[in-house]
Amino acid sequence: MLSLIVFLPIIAGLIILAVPSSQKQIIRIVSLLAALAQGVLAVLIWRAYDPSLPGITAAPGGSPLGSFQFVEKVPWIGLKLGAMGSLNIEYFLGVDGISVTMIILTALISAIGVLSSWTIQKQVKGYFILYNLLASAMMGCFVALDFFLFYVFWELMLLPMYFLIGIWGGPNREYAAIKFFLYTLFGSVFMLLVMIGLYFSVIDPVTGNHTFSLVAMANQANYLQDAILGPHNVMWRYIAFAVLFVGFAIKVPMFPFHTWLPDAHVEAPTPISVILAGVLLKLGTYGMMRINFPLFPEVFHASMYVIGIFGAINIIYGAFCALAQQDLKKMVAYSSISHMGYVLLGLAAGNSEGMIGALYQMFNHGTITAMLFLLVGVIYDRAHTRQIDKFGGLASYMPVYAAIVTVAWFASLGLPGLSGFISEALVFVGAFSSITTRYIAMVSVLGIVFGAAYLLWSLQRMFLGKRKPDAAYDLEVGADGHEHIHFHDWKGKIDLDGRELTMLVPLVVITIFLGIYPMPVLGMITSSVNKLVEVLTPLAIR
Amino acid sequence: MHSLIQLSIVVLLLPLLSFVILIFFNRRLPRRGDFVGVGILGTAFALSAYIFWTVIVQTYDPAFRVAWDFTWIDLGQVPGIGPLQIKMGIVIDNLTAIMLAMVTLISLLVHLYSTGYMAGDKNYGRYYAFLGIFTFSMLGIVLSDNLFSIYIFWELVGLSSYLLIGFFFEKDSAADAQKKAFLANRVGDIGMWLGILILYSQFHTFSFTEIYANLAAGKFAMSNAWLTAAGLLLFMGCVGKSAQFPLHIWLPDAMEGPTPVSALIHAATMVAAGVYFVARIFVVLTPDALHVIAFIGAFTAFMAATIAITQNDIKRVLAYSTVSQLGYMVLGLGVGAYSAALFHLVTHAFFKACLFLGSGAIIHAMHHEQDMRWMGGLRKHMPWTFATFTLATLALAGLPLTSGFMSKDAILAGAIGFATAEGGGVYYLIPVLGFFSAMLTAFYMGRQIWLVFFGESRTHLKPADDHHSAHHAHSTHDTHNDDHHAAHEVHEVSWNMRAPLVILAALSVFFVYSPNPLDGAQGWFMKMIQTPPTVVGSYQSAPSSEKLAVGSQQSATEGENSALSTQHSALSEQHSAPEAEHSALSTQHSALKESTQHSALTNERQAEIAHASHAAHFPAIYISSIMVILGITLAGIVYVFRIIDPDKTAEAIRPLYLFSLNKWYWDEIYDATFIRGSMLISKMLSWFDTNIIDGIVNGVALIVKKVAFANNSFDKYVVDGLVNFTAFSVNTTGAVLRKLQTGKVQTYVVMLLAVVFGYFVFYFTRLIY
Amino acid sequence: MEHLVPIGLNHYLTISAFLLGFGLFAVMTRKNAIVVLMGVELILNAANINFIAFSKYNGGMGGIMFSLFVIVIAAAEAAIALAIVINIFKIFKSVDVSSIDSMKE
Amino acid sequence: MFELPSGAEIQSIIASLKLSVEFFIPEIYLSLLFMLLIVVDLVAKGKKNNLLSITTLLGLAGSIYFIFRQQTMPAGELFFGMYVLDEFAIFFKYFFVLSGILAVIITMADEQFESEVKSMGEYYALVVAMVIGMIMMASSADMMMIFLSMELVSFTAFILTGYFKRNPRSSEAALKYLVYGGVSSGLMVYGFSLIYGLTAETNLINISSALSQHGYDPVVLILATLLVLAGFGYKIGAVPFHFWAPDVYEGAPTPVTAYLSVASKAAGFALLMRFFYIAVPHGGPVYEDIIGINWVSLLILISIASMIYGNVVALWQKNVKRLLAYSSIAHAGYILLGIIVMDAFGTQATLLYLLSYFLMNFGAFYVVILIANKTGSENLEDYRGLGKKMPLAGAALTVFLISLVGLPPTFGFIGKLMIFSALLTKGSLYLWLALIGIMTSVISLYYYMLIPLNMYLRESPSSEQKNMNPGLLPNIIMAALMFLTLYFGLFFQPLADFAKYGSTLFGLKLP
Repeated sequence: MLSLIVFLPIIAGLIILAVPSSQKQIIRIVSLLAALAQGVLAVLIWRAYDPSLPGITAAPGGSPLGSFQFVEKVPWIGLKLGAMGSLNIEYFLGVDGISVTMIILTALISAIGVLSSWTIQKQVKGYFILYNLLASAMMGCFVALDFFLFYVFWELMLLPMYFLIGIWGGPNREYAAIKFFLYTLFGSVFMLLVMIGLYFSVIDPVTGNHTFSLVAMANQANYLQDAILGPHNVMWRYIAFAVLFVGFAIKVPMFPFHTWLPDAHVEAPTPISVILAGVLLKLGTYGMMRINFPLFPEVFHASMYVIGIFGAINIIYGAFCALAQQDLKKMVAYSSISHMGYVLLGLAAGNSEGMIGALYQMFNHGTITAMLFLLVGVIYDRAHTRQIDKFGGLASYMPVYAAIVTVAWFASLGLPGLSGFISEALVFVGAFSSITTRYIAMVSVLGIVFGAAYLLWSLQRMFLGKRKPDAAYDLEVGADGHEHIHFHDWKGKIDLDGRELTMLVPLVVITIFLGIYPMPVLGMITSSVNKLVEVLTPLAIR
Repeated sequence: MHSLIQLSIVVLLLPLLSFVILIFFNRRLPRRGDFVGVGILGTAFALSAYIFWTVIVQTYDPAFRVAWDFTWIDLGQVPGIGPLQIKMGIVIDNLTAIMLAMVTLISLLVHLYSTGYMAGDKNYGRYYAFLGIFTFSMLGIVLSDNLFSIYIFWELVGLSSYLLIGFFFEKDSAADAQKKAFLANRVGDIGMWLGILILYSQFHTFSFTEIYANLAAGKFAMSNAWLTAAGLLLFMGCVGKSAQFPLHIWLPDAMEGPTPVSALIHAATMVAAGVYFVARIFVVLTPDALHVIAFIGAFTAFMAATIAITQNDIKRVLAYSTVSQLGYMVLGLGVGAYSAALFHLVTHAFFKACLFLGSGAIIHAMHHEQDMRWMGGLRKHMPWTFATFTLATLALAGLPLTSGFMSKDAILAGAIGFATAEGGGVYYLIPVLGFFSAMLTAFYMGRQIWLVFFGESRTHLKPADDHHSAHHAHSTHDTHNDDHHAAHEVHEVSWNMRAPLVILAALSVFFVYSPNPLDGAQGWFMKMIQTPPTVVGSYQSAPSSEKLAVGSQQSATEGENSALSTQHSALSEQHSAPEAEHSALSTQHSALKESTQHSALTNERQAEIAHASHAAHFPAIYISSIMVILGITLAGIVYVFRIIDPDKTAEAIRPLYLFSLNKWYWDEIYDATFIRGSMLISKMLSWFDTNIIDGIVNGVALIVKKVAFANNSFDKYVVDGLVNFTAFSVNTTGAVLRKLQTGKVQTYVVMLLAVVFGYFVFYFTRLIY
Repeated sequence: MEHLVPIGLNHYLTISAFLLGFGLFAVMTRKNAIVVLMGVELILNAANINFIAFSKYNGGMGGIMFSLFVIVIAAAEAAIALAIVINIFKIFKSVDVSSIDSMKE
Repeated sequence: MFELPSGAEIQSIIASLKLSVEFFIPEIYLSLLFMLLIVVDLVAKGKKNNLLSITTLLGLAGSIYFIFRQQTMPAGELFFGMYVLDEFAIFFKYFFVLSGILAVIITMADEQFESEVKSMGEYYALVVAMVIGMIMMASSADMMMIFLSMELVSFTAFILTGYFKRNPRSSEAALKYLVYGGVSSGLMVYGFSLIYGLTAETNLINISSALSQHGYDPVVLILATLLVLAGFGYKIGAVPFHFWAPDVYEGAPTPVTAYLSVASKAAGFALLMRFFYIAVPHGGPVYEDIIGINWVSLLILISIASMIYGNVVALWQKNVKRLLAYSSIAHAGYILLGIIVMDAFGTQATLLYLLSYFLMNFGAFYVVILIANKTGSENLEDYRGLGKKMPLAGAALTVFLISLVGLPPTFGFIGKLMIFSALLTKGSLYLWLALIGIMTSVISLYYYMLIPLNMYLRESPSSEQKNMNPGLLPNIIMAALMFLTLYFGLFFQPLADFAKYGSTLFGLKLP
């Protein structure tokens, strides 16, 4: 099941490899089918998932797999290493509440990404092969429970992303692509050392060998007392935690490691921006929840305050930067920096409300930001510019577009009734309830106002009022006497066309539904997050 | 589930239904589906009228209360807390019933009125949809039984007000106004949100009853300052919504919206929601918090009144008078005149709605002329409007025999009582400001009446270009009255706009509320709405009473552990099984009663204030009546008999005049400080982001470009932040090291030997020493 | 002849050290490729002297064997070297080692 | 002065020689192949048909059989301790034969030979000779054998480097190689002579025991070992003994470059391990630290220098071959990291890394050759837009480069993983080394990615549509190499086990 959902896109990629590159439509359809099949599988997993099982780690007495579901565990590599015992790597997939939501999100976003890639005309074959590779890698990261496997998938994402930005990107794409690549690689290579260190510090309770299994690693009882990352080796544990955290924080991206994001977004084609903002950023925080925190609970507990401060900086700093942007896409990029700050804040709270809020925020930010980038892409396709000042009064001429933009924008500024609000509210509730992050939360609340400020301001400048004199479009009075809008060299429908609606409407529906009734998602994650919180709370406090 | 609850749910959802229908199908429906909106609101009103009847008239019980809730978000077994849910619920008590009826009634009337006023607008259907969602959210606030859902609906009314203010979004002024309104509200909301968080972080619940019960039981772990802070932060929500100083700036601009909207949202209901919310949380407000609230209310009332005097736009005058009246209500709550404040809320809602709709009628008749200077002599042309408008004006000014008289005097009496109870001194400032504002109110309303209805028409006096631009301004958004642009004769509005005026005017007369025109306290309203016992008595902040409070608290907690436990079991059981709610409710009441025992201190204070205000009843009547008459006559003197020339006076006191005309320069101040400030910061930060973070050393990037002569041009790009620095150092080291590769084999040999020899020497020395 | 010091191991070693020095000096300083290669030969011969001397004083045939092989190798190397140098001369019309640096950095 | 051996002694000598010969079959076989090739060349009159190359391929392939038969034989010394047959040697025999085969294959693919030289004549013979030499390097246990085999390799390498007689760069490379190689091997021999003087032994094991039994003069031993290290360092091309490498790699025919950068480097490492594990041990449970010098610190220094220097200077290269030359210097540094650990796991990691390096470096050079065939250039600028014109080559090259960087899921990642794991098994002792390795590999990403960047992200200036398809066979080989690089990146068990098998020297297992 999980293997299938992970490797479906790669299979599709191989099929595409066989298709002659002239058959663009077939290529697109193949990858669309793969994405849809992935979606179906995701739904099946969602239906079959038992929310009562927490996962996270194995209970001391219980099964070594922990209460993970859809587990696939196959020995992969087993080397004898002389005096060092043996090197055991397992093909170990599993799902718990933290990953199941992310699986659904990934399937959804990659399907929408394929639809949005329909307009790509340059080297379609190569594009979709890389796209499918990327999709597989992302999905793999979310289901891998073996650190080695996770690392492989994690690194596997970089190269396709590099090319997708670098080949199909905007004018400044080389810069953005290599920047993305170097930044993220810089973050992840050190993860490699920590991974090895952890391997030699952890013993699989069943086999007695060292293991890469995250399930075993998440249980402090399995650590050798004075191994390099054993409980006695406090300093190295702190360093390892910091290294991992930076590695993941670069993906999040957390201030001050965020500068790759605006460039990457501005240069990347729309579908890649959607994937990047919708899924890749989540990998950072997912990694924190899956690996960084549960493996070093005491360090996490010691550094909650710092993480919270960084979260607050992200929130407010991102909002301020967004306020100053002229390029709409850059504004959205900074807005997602700001929104990922909420996730960090919620994680820093270290209590259930905060963590559930953070995870839910990851999901919602995925859907909402995907929507935002799609909408930016829509207007960019038509006007070939993203300068906010080049528009004005669009609401009169593109009512449907304006309506959906309004929903998306308000979802992004956390309006009640839309999903973003609940997650942000939970994050604040959690952050305020924990003594550690109380004052940080009180500061971060400002983010709500500034978030509203930049979103409403851009909304007003682009959609309200009248056409600006230097706008990127003309007005012409149509036959019916009403004014119509006319974009230069744009032949298609002025307002949203069918394809764009099929991409956007599901997201809108999800956003509204989950804003009114969040339990379908929250119900799946609560038990896991509660378990995680329990694991993270040191025995002293527990 | 109690039948009333079911009814109220229907009432709540009906407007939402209207919204959904109209937003999607208005273009397919005949008349853009306005009848859907009106019909649905009619039904909603009928139902809420029934609720009102059952609650107020039939069960004539001040303590009436039914509640119901369900688990909205289940957070499961939270470590350290146990099972944790976020509940949504509905509570119906007298206040709710009254608000329910009021909101639906005014909303219905506005719907009806709009069929005339907005007819033919190109977004007519969308307009009704927005009205629907507004009504829905407003009812949500009224019905909520917990802070969280109130916050949700709070934001939603903010949204709908945003949408409706910006209904003519093609006007830049409207777009600005809607943004301003939303942001100002947001500022208030974050305060409110923090207040909610403070309470939640203590009790892990949002429900009023549970929070109050816990507070009463003295479970509030943080310091008392936090409790006061919580109260004030919650009050910030009211400051935002009810346009209290310092967040009052948005309300006057909100008049950019269609006039019926101003009547519904920005006069009668939404802005009053702030007051309603403060009433809901009244019991958690510590005396300190109450003092602050009282002063803010008094100041707002006074400031707004002074501004209203000089405004020329008919709607702006009303807007500032609204701010001022809201100030009265807040003042009332602050001084503890709980029921009086709410009484004023209701009465004000009716007559102010009447006034706005009347002004709407005038504007409609005057072809969207809003400047009073160019009106006059409308009395003859629009008798109905004149009559209703005048009646409402009298009520607003607070002349006897009107509803406004009773409510306002109750508040002022409360203020006096409060001042005496608090031992006079600075506290007398509050009643004084109150009375003075009463006079100002009478004055500017008189001015308005005289300017609009009496004298001769001054339409022709209007400068031509101004005139034309006015036409242009609205011709962009109102295409519907282009046809009778040419004809300039003013005529009475049609029945569907007249009827609401009449109904609302009728509701501004005293006997609706009380048999005795001089004393609202004898009316059903103030009997039904009674000051709830505070639950924060044991958290006295005055150091003198601290020990006593703590002592009483401890005794209380010791004495009542059993009671509390029962109460909690009852609570939990209620959540588990809604049908057991009545028993639960009774226990909650008992809990509240217990709380009154050990929070005796504050309740004594309340009683004292109540007594003093009762004593101050008649003085208040006399003073205010005098003030009002004074104001009206003054207005008459100035604007009718022209004994004092207003322009000359204005010249005489020019600075004051300008100060008032420019609204105390608040907008300018805010623009200079907050708005420009934050824009500046954002500019700075984004510069910082692009130039500092994104290239930790700009100079470095520069050098690298220089160094990278041998590298291809793209090299200079890979220069970024930390990566940047590495790239730089790496590149330079590379640039140096590669020079070693001279291409001459002999130098290679030399270096080889040098290395060997050097290492040898190194070890040699290490061996020797 | 009693005043003559008997020749001992150190003399041989000194000589070989000198040879090594000369060889390296030649390699490093001479411009002519042929001379450079002679320098290399000197280095090898320095080693030879060491081997033989050591095997004389420490016993064992290994040193002598080694030196024989070194001589052979040196011969082979010389052959190859000359071939290459001749080829160089064909192309560059010179055997100046220091001038042949087209590939660098 | 030495008395001649008696008849009986001679008998026994002959008997033991006979015995030894049985363990010497692969070398003999390859020597025969070498002669055969010369004969064939004479017969074929240097005509440019594939007769020679095919013969070489088959011959080398055949040798695998004999090597395989040796796996069953007991480990032991031959020829009076001159020569040794152990798993370590067998591993390298496979390694060198395979690299010889690949060298021949990519030579066949390189069209530059047709333009540069009339006949392939002795080329293949020399390749085979070099294989022999390297095999003997890997299995020689006596300083004399070491010297002989190393010179054999060097001389053949000189000739192969200068094989394009009319090409100035090739000749220049040959000269530089010659001089530098001559000097460093001369120094090495001098070092050998000193060691001989200290111990009166030439056999490594005897040296070790002699050193441990009767003391020695540390100064002399240091000098000797440094000189020896100069010889080895020159073979493995590690800083600061690397100076010949860039020029030679750039000037030599590309197949030769590939061959040198992989095979002779590996041979050097084989020697290095033998010498530093056995002759002058550094410590550890089996070999007590018999001298007050920690050779590891020396090696550490070299490896750090190589990693940093190679990667940093590579940033500046415009010529792909030269870029790969510097990267091979850097990789010498990575491999040294494995040797520094000096235990079974370290050796295993080293050997595995050598295998991965073998695969990806040959692959990279192969693609470079194929591209050079079409574009006639090895400059970075001329790679622009090739990704579209030669999709498979582009993809393959990208994979090889990613593998050289050490990113999953490629074999190169496994190599680095094992090396770093080996370092970290020593706790935090070598952690900083691992850090340097990581950092430098991040740097390396940048210059490696320059090549795909030019191939894919840049448009080629000239838009002429000449056929860029390298042909079926090369495509297949390329695809195979790419597939192997990826496959072993995911399923490296067999190779890792093989490396484990090869990590025992002289039949005695390292701790």
